[in-house]
Amino acid sequence: MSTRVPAGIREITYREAAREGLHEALENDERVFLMGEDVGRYGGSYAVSLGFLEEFGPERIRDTPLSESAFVGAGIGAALGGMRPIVEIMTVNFSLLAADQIINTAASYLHMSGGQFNVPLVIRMATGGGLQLGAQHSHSLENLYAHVPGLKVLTPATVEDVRGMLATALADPNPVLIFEHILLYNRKGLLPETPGAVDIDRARVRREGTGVSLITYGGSLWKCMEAAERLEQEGIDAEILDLRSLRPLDDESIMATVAKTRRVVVVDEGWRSGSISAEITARIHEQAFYELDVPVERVCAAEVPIPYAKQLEDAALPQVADIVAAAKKVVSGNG
Amino acid sequence: MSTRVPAGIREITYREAAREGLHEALENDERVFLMGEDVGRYGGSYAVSLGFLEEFGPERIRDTPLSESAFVGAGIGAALGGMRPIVEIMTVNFSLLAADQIINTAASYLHMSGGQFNVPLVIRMATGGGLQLGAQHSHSLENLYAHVPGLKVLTPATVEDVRGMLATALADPNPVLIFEHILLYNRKGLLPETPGAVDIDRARVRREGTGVSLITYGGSLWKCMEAAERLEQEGIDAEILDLRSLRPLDDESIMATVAKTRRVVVVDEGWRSGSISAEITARIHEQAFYELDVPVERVCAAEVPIPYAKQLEDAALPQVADIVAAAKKVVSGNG
Amino acid sequence: MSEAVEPLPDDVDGEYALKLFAEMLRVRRFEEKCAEMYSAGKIRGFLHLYIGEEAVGSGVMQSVASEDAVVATYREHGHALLRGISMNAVMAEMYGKQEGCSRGRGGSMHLFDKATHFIGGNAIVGGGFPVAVGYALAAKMQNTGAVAWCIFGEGAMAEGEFHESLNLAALWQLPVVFCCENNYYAMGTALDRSESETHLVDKARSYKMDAEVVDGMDVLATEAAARRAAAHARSGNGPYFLEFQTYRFRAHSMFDAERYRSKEEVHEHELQGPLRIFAARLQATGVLDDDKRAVLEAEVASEIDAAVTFAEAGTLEPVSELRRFVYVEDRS
Amino acid sequence: MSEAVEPLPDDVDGEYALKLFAEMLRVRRFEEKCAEMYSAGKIRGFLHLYIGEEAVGSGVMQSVASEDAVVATYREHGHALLRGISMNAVMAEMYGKQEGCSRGRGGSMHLFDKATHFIGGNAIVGGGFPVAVGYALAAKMQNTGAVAWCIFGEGAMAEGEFHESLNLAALWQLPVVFCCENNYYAMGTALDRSESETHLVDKARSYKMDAEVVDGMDVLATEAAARRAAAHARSGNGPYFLEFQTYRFRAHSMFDAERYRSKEEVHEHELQGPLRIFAARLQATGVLDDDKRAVLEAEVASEIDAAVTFAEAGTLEPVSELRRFVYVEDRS
Ligand SMILES: Cc1ncc(C[n+]2csc(CCOP(=O)(O)OP(=O)(O)O)c2C)c(N)n1
Ligand SMILES: Cc1ncc(C[n+]2csc(CCOP(=O)(O)OP(=O)(O)O)c2C)c(N)n1
Ligand SMILES: [Mg+2]
Ligand SMILES: [Mg+2]
Repeated sequence: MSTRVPAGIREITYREAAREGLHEALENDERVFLMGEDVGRYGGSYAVSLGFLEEFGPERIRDTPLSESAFVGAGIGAALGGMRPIVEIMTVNFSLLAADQIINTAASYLHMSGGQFNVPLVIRMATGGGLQLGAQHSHSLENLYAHVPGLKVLTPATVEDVRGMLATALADPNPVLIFEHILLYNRKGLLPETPGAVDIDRARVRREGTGVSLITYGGSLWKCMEAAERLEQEGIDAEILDLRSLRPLDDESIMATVAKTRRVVVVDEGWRSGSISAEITARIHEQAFYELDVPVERVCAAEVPIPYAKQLEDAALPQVADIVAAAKKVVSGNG
Repeated sequence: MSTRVPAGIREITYREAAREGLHEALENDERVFLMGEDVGRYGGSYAVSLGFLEEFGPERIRDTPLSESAFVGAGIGAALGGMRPIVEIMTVNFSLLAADQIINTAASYLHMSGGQFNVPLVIRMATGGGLQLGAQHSHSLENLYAHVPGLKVLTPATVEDVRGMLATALADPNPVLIFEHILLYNRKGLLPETPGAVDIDRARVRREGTGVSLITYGGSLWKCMEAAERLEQEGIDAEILDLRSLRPLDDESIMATVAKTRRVVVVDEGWRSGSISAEITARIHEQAFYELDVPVERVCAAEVPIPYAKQLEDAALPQVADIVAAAKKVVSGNG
Repeated sequence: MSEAVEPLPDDVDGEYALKLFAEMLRVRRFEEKCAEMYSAGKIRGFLHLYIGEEAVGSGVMQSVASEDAVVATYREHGHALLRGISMNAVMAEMYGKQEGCSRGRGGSMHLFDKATHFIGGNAIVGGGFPVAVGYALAAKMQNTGAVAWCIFGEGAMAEGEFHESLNLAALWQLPVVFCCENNYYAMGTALDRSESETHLVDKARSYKMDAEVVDGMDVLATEAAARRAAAHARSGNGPYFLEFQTYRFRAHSMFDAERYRSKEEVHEHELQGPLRIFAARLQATGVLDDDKRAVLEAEVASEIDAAVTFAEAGTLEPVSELRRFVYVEDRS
Repeated sequence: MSEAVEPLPDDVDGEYALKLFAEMLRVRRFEEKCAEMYSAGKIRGFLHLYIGEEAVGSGVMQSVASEDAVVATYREHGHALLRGISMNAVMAEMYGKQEGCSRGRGGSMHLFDKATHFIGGNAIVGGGFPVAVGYALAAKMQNTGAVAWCIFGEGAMAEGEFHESLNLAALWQLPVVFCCENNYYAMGTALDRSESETHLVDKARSYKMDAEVVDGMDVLATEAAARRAAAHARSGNGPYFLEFQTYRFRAHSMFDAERYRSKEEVHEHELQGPLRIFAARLQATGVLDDDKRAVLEAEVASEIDAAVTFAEAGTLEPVSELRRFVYVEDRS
C-alpha cells in the first residue's frame, strides 16, 4: 500500500496516531500523565498505550481500580494541583459513572469560583457501535456532554486529528473531552510530514462538493466519504463537513457549506431525539432559513439500545445506504 | 381567594397536589412505596411527603442514606421484584450520580433482555433554577434523559398534572422520570372536582391563540402565560402549548399549533445548545418546513453554570421579557 | 500431580458429588466450544470465559431456590447454564439468534431469563449491586422468602456502587448473598493494584455483614458455603458475603494478550483446577472411573453439538422488529 | 454547668488557647449574623450554619500549611474564615457581590479562594472526595509537600465517591487528611439510619488507613489530632482519617423544621458547646475573664459590622459579565 503514499507523508492507523500523540505529550511535558483502567500493564483496552508503562513508569502511566467517579475526579484535582492529567475512560457508557464529576465539578468550577479555578483536564473515551458489543458498550452519548457549558467536546475522525487534538486539548486551560470511535482504531490514514497540534476551532471540509452537504463527525465521517463516492456515480457531488468539535460548534463553516449547496444531510451516530444533529439542524434553521429549499435530513441511530445481533445492530446504526438515500432525497427536492 | 374558585373545583398548591397524588398512590396500591433522601423524618426536601412517615410507616416511606446510585438502582431491582417504587432524587444535578443506573440499566433492560424484563419504576426529581441555589442545584438537565430510548420523561406544570401524572406513571410498565420545577411548589392552581390519572400522550394547549405559538413545558409555562398577557396588550394573540411529556414528544400537537399560527417560539429552561428546544425546532423544521414564514425562535437558559447572584441568575434564565421579545420578533416577521 | 489425593468425606453422597462434577464439566466444555465458535466468527462481540471458575457457580447454584433471583456479570455463561437456562437458548443467544435467551439482542454479556429470575448479564462492572439489593428489598417487603444472589468479580469491589449497595443491604437487613468471584485480576489489574485492603472479607465486615473466605476451587467448599449463606439470608438475618478464591485460566476476553501475568502462574493454577482436583478425588473414592468419565464427556459433547446445531438453525430476528421492546406498550 | 471545670493542661500556652477561643468566637458570631441577614433577605439561596462545630474547623486549620489545599462542603463559612479568607470577601459573597470571594457567583455554598488553595465550597455531597485525592496526587507527583484537607459530613460517607476515593488515597499513599465532621445527622437522617456500621473509623480502617476518633467539641483535642494527621501525611505515610464527633446546634439549612430531633437533645449538646466549655476552662485557668471576653466580643462585632458594611457597599456584577468565566479564553 505504501507505494500510494506521497513522499514524507506516512500512512498509519488511528490507533498508532493516538499513540504517537500520547507519546509526544508524555515526552514534552513532565506534568502530563495518563490515568485510567488498564492503561498500563494490560496495554490499554484498545491497545493505544501499549508499552508506555515500561517507558514512562507506573507513576505516569497509572492503572486505576474500577472507580470511574474517583479517578475522573482525581484528574480534576490533579489538574487543579498543577498537573496535566489525561484520564482514559474505556467506553462512553462507563462515563455515566463519572457524570457528576464531569458536569457538576469540572464544568462548573471556573464559573462558580468567579474565574479562579480552571480545570485543565483531558478525558479520552471510546465511543460508538459496530462491534456487536451490545447496549452497554455501543452508544454515542456525545451530546450529553456537548450540552454542558464549561466543557469542550472533540471528535477526531482522522489520524491527524486524533494525534494533534490531544496536544491542543492539553494546551487548553479548560476541561476537554475527546471521543474516539471504536471502529476507527484500525483504520489507516495519511499523516503529514510534520504532524503536530491542530486547531480545534474550525470544522473541516473533507470533500468539496456542490450538490449536497453531508455534515458529520467521528466514525460517521468515513461512511459519508463512502456515500459521497456512491453519490458521485449517480451524478451527485457531495461536500462533506467534518465538525471535529461538537462544543463549541463552528457555525460559520456549517452555514458556509449550507449556503454553498442549499441541500443538507446531518449524519450522527447518536440517538435522533435530543441529539447534536438536532442542534445542528436547529442552527441551520435559525441562521440559514432563507437559504434552504428543502428541509435538512437527519441520519441518526435508531432510538433503541444498540442490540447485539449483527443485522439488528446494522439496522440500528447509520449506514452508507441511509446516507445516500437521504442525500438523494434532499437533492431531488421532495423535502 | 377561594371566592374566585368555581364550585366543586379546589384551589391548591402544586406541592399539595403532588402530595395528594403520592398519598393516593400509597393508599391504592400496596406495591407502591416512596424511597429517597429525607422523604420520611425530615418530611421531604420540598415538604411534599410531610407526615407520610407517620401514616404509612418507615417501610413504605423509606429514608435512604446519601447513595443516589444505589437507591435508584434498588428502585430498579424492587420494580423487577414486583413492587412499584417511587424514587425521589432531591435535585436533578444529583441524579448524575445515578445516571449509570438510569441509562445503562433502567432504560436498557427490556430491550437487552429481548422483552423479558421491563422496569416499572417512577423517579421524581426537582429541577430548575430561580431560588439562587447556584451551579450545583439549579440546572434543567431534562434533555439528558429525554435523549434516551427506554425512558419516558414527564414535566408536569399544573396542579392537575403533578397530581395525575404520578398515577399514570405508576400504571406505566416502563421507567418514567417526573421533573418538578422548584418554583412551582408554592404556586396555586385549580384542581377539577374529581382529579385522577391524566394522559401523558398528548401536549395541551393552555391558551388558545392565533398570532404566535409559545411551545414550552414545566416551570416556563407560567412565564409564557404571563408573556401572553403582555402580548395581548400589544395586540398579539399567543397560543401556548404545554408539552407535558418530553419523551415521547407529541409531534401532532406541535405541528397543529405551528400550522395554526405559523409563528413559533420555543421556551426551554435548559441550556440552549443540545437542548430539547433544539429537537423541537428540528422537528418543526422537518415536518412543517413549508408552513413557516420565519424561523422558530428559541428562548433558553444562557450557556453558563447558573450563578448565585440574583441579577446574574435572572439574566441566565428565560424571563417573561425575553419571551415577549422573541414573540414580537417572529410576529414582526424579521426572522 | 504427584501429591496424594484425599478421597471424598464420608458424609458426601457419591451421586451428588458426581452430579456436581458433571455440571462443572458441562460448563467447561461449553466454554471451550464458545472459544472455538468465537474464532470461527460465529460468536461476536466480547466473550468472557468462565474456565477455571466452574466450582464457584456449580457450588452456589445448588442453593438457589426457584423464587430466588440471580444477578450476574458479563462472565455469566456458567451461571446461566447452571441456573437452568437451556444450553440451546444460551448458545443461540451468542449466535444472535431469535431463539436465544435474550432473543439475540443481548449476546454473551447479556443473558436473561424470566422463568428463572436470571436478571442478567450486566456489562457495567458494579451495575448489578443495586439491582440485587432492590430485588431483595422487594422480596422482604412482600415476604416471598426469595434471596437475591449477586455475583461479581473482585475488581467490582472498587466501584462506588459496591459500597452504597452493601451498606443498604446491611442497613436494611436484606436477603442478598454477595458472591465475590475473586480471580485476582480485573482485566490486567491485579488485586493488590486495585485495593488497598486485599483481605476482601474485611471490606464486607466493615458494613457489619457476615462474611467468609471460601476455596473457590473446591466445589464441596463452595457448595457448603452457599448453603450457609442461603440459610442465613432466608432466615431473615440479612445479607451474607462470600469471597470465593478462584482463578481465570483463559484471557479476560478474546482481546487480551495477557501481558500482566506469566504462563507459569497460569499453569500452576491449572494444575489445581477445579475439575482436575475433583475428578481425582472422585476417582480416589471410586465414584468416577475412565468409563464413567467417557460417558459424561459423551453426554456433554452431544448436548453441545445439539446446541450448536440448534443455534445454527436459529432465525435471525427480522430487522422490522428492531424497535420492539424499547417500551412495553400495554399498560399493566 | 454545675460539674467542676478542669483548667487547661500545663503544656498548653494560654495565649495560644485564647487565640483558638477568639477564632471560634469569630466564627460563631459571624454565623449568627449570617442567620440574621438571611432573615433580612440580604443572603439568599441555601444557608448552612457551622454553629456548634467551630472547634473542628478551628483545631484543624492550625495545621493547614500555606501550600496545602482545603476541599470543603456547603457548610464551609467557618473553614473559609479560619483558612484566612477575609470576612469582607466571605460576607460579600453571600450578598452576591462582585467583591465576594467567588465574585458573587457562588454564594454561601461555593466559597473559593485561589490564594489559600481553598478549593470550594462543594454542594454535591461527596463531590469533594475525588478532588482532594487528585490534589494530593499532584502534590505527591511534584513533591510539593502539600497536604489536601478533605472536609465532609458523616452523611457523605454513604456515597460511592467516599469509597472510591479512600481506596485510591490509601492504595497510592497520598497526602490527604480526611476530616469527617460527624454531627450525627445528614439533614434529617440520623447516623444509625444511614450507616450499618456507625463506628466510622472502622470504615476508614477497612481501607488500611490510619484513623482516630476525636472529641470535636474540644478544640485542644481537634488541634492535637490535626497535628498528628498532618505530620503523618506530610512525612509520606499516606492518608489519615479523623472522625470529629460534634453536633449541629442549628437547623440543617434555613428550610429545616427539625422534626427529626427534640429540642431537649439540642439543648443538652448546647450545654456542652465548644465555646461554652472552652471559655469556662480558660476562665478556670485565668486566661480569660469577663473584661477580656468583652474585648474579644467587641473586636469580633466590629469586624462583622465592617464586613456587613463592606458587603452592602459591594457592587452587583453587571449582567454583561454573565458569560465570562465559562471558559478561560487564553491558551496556557
Ligand atoms: C463500569 C465499567 N468499567 C469498566 C469496564 C471494563 N471492564 C470489563 S470487565 C473489567 C474487569 C472486571 O474485573 P472483575 O470485577 O474482577 O471481574 P472478572 O472479569 O475478573 O470476572 C473491566 C475493567 C466495565 N465493563 N464497566
Ligand atoms: C449528592 C447530593 N445528594 C443530596 C444532597 C442534599 N443534601 C445536602 S446536605 C445533605 C446532608 C449531608 O449531611 P452530612 O454529610 O452529614 O453533612 P452535614 O450537613 O451534616 O454537615 C443532603 C442530603 C446534596 N447536596 N448532594
Ligand atoms: Mg477478577
Ligand atoms: Mg452530618
